[in-house]
Amino acid sequence: MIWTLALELAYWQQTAIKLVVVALVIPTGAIILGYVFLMKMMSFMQSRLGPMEAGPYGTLQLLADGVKFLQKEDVFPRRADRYVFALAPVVVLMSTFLLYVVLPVGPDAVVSGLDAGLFFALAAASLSVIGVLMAGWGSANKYALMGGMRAAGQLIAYELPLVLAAIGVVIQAGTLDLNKIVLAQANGELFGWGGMGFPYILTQFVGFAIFLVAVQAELTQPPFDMPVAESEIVGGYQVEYTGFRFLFFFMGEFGTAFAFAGIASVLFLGGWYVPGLDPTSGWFNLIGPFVMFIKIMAVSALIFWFRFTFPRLREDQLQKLAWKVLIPLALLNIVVTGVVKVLV
Amino acid sequence: MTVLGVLVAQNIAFGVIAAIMVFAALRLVTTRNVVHAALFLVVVLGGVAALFLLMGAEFVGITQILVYIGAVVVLFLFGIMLTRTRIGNEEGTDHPRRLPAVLAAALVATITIYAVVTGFGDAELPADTRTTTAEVADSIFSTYIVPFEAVSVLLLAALIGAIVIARRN
Amino acid sequence: MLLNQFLILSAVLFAIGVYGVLARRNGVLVLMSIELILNAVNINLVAFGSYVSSISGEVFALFIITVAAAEVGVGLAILLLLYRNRQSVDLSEADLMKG
Amino acid sequence: MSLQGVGVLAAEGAAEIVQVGGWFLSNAWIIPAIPAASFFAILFFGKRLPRGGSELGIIAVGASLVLALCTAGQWISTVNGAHGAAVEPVVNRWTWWVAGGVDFTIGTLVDGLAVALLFVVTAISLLVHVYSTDYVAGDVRYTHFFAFLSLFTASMLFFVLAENTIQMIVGWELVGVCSFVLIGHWWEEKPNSDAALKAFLTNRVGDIGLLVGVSVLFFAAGGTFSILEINTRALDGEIGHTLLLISALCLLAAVISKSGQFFLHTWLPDAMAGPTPVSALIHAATMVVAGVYLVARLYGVFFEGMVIAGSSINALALIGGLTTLVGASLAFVQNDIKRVLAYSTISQLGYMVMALGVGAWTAAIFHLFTHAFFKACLFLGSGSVSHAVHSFDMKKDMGGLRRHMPHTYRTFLIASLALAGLPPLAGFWSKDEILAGTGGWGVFGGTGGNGAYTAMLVMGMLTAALTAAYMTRCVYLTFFGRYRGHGHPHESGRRITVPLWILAVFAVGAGWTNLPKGFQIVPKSWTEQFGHYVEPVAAEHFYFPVIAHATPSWTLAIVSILVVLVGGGLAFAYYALVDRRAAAGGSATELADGPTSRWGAARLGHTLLVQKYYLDHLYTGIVAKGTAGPVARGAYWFNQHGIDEVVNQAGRKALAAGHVVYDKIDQKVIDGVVNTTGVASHGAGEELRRMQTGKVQQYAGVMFVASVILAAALILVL
Repeated sequence: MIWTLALELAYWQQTAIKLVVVALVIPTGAIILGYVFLMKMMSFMQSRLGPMEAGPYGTLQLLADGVKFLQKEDVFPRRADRYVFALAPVVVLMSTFLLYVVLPVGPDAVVSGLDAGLFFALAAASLSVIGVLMAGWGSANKYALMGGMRAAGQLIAYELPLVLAAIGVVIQAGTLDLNKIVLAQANGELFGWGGMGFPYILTQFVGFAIFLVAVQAELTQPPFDMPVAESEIVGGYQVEYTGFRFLFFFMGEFGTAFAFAGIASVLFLGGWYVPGLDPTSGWFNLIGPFVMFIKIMAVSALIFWFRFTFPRLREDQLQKLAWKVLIPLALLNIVVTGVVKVLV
Repeated sequence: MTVLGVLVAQNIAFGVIAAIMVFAALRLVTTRNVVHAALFLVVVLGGVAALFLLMGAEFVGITQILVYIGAVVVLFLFGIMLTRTRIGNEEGTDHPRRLPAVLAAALVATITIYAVVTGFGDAELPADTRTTTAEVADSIFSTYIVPFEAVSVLLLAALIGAIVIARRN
Repeated sequence: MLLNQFLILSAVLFAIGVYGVLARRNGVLVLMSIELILNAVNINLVAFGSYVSSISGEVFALFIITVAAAEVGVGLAILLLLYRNRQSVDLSEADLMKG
Repeated sequence: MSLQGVGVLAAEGAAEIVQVGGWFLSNAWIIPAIPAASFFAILFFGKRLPRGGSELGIIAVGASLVLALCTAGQWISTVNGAHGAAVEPVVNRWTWWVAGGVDFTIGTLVDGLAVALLFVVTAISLLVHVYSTDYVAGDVRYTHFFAFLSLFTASMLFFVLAENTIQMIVGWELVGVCSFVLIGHWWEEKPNSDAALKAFLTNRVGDIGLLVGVSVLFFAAGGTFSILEINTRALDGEIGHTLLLISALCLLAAVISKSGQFFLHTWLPDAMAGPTPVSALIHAATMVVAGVYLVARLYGVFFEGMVIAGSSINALALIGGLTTLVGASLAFVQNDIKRVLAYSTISQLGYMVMALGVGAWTAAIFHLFTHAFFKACLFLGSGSVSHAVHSFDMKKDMGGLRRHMPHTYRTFLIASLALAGLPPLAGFWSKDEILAGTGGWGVFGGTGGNGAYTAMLVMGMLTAALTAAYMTRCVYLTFFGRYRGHGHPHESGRRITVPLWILAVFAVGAGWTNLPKGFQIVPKSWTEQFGHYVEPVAAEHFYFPVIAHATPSWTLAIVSILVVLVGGGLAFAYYALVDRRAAAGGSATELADGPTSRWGAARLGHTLLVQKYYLDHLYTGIVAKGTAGPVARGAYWFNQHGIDEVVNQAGRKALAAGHVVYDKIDQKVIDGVVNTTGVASHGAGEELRRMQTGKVQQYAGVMFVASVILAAALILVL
């Protein structure tokens, strides 16, 4: 056996480290978002009291919740399809995990810099539909099935505007590689002045708006939360889930929100780049994550602001919004971007 | 990573993926639970995507995930759940007499495997066959522009056809 | 990697798909088996493309994926219509063309 | 004889090829671009304009006409400057897209032929536009109508200017679509939408031929779609004769369907369901000549592929000749004035195709040119009549209109005489040139031509007599005798009569552009002007073949005039006689059916003609229904009616025979044998039909196993 041992080990080490980082980022992101936005921002916005007991200012509340979930009994409905029921949350969470594989937080700080990174992210996001359908069907519950079908219809309908909104950026940058998109923005010039790069939100504001609305729907949160609407179908596809399986859904939802906020900041806000610095500098591998974190929090604030302020739409209004407003708008955006790109 | 010029890691990966795929494919055609069949199809399709990545066809692999798993299987699940929602095994998924089918399949397998074994022997795939998205795009939009347009028209026709067929009244 | 390991795997999948197409009575399951066959062909295309270092194999695989999506759409629409008319997707009952 | 002709021309043929340019010639793309722009403008803004968008269409087509005239002027001065040398067509091409290493270009090809067609299309389109503002005034889809007139004009001009065969296909399909839309303009009535569908579907048959032919030519010519290159290579002998023949035959299929040639002509009379201006523009003057134009454009292919030089018959000439006769004879039994004209169009298109088939290229294009004017005039005239009497039925609702509609009557008469071919009207010159071009006259002492196409000459002569007769019938029924309709017909307005008069002037004058060479009455510089500017001069490695020109003959001209006079005179005398008898107390319906109601043989012929030679029955009854039912059902039908019927019949016949011999031979033996045979055969039929299970998967299984066995055979053998 002629192993090139050192390299081989480094390869596995590298992979292992990356996996651990990704595995850590999701719970961390979920906890931060859940705490900052769900607990605190919502209580301020809706004038309610947030949890204050566990830890100073209630900082440990989510940890306490997590421990509570893990302690609960793992319940299977009697007539449920056990394998499908059990696998569904894993599939959803896996889809979330895959999103982080291509999300760059620095010039080299990316798990796998795929050539078609953005495409991969969108493909990975589409996997969660399977998990949701599995959950809805496997629970052997009418509400769950209805919720699952609603969710699947919604996810498919809003995947199109999501992809189409991103295509405007792709046309402008001329690449699907997320890191190259960041670099294209870093090296861009604003009216001939290269001082702060060229974040694509300046030209792709329509795309950005569509992207945010579509993300909102992809996350099945208000105002697009019909799949889990408690007052209509008592929790939808999540109704039969308890304990750590429910925690998986929870983590999946907030992890996906975190990841989509990250992708949005890469596509529209210049990613890990800070104006005024050399984008090729190795320092960005260190400060990039923090820059990204700030931008992700900013985008998340927007996403959750919508969540806390808009009332729920009706099912038909939801489909109408996607097919009659967002998709035509996104197509128009693509056409205009393409024409301008060719002309300029 | 290479033993006597053979890529070990890739071969192990291939073995694992192939085993999973064959198992899932067999279950797909034998299970009597339609939803399980669709989920086994997901496994097979995912395996195919992994094989594409293994052969360096990154873009096709990702397309496989996006279109097949993200759309086609979801369509299947939708179809199943719209038509019947029973959990568990169903009656009448298979023909009572399966021997002719087994024979036909065996015949197909024999002749194709015989053909590829005698035809290609131990031909090696090139070690680095990674293709970039840009190459695929260049090829589609120059050499294959006419088939591309034809496919787009076909998709439109299928879209209209599906709506017309499935529409009530 | 050998070219043949891909080709043989593809042949096996193809044969399994053929079995599924012939032995299944449920229309949805038959459609799934057809997908299996198409994917076996796709593996072949990409493998050959990579063997001769040509991009054409991948391009054709992309076309087949597209065509398969169209095929499933129309196929499922037909099955839905069948189900609506006969409350069943059993293909052995759909024999109006019997002579 | 033909060899001699070739020799003479080769000596005349210029060695050098002159290259030219000019603003109008190289920017001809603007001509179709203007109506195309007007199509979109009318579509989007037409309804808001004070005149519903018609003004946009008229302005656009008018601008195109002006440009076409300028282009023609520039072309004429260019040819004058070349002093008899071959003039290179003006080609401008841009790369449209690149696929598979082949450049797909888009561009314009301007030569004499294109210029002539540009003028015809824009001029007639403009007149039809003006005419339509009155004719379809108040229609619900007025704007829509004008939008599609614009689109049609643009498509036809695009087709005419096509630089390569792909563009020709695009233009070909576009005019087909416009024709479909406009035939079905009043689609609320079932016959109209049926007619539109019929036209469309019949044309699809030929379109397949066009696609296949163009593809074959592409590969045969070494991977080029360029019309000039294909022609040049065909003429240089770089493409094998068999390939040329195959592609020429495929293209001929397209010609047959689009130009209403025999056995696919049935859609054209039905297309009269569309508004009359549409019939005038699309189904008389322009679109239906697309097939003729296609042949003329790719003449190298046809000339070599069909061996036009020096033979006495070929597919092109035969189809054309048959069409002239079929069209002319069918025109006799129509009561609908537009249908008479439609069959007449078929017949005249047959003339053109026949002329191309016998090598009289210039005569064909010249006839196309003159025919466009007088046939458009006739159609618009019939529209004017129907506007007045609210019907198209000559027998029931017309008659004696010459007193009520003097302008329509005069123009219609002029155009009819032109169509019948009386000198000095346009139709005479072009028809005579075709007759001379057949070379069949050689048998009777004339000279020239590419071969002795005597059969074509006979067909042409017969048709000339028939044409005169049916046009006399048509004019007589419409304008002479007494008025049989209701109400008081009155002359149409200015916007209808002015275009009619303009067209009538052309119906007289268009023929003078190409007076025959030996015509001693006029100065020599007046003769053959059309041919001089339109027909390319052949040269080495050029796109146009060396054609042997026939010598015009006074004798032929006189004979053809006599034929026309006899045909027309007989018809007129007959109708005048019947009319007088009808005035004396007979019924008006006896008018046309006079002889047929008395003579059995004539009645048979009449029925055959009324049923249009049963072609429609053939198509709908056998071809369409045969293909519509799936093969399995066909097999089942055969099973039930074929096998079973034979068995049953056999049984029954035998049974009957048994009864006849019942008294003489032992009844039981015979019966037993007969019944056993019957039962056995019946059982065999039952067994056979069991193969048709209708189960898809069994079919699939058979398919898989069969293909595996085939593959195995291939692998093991090879």
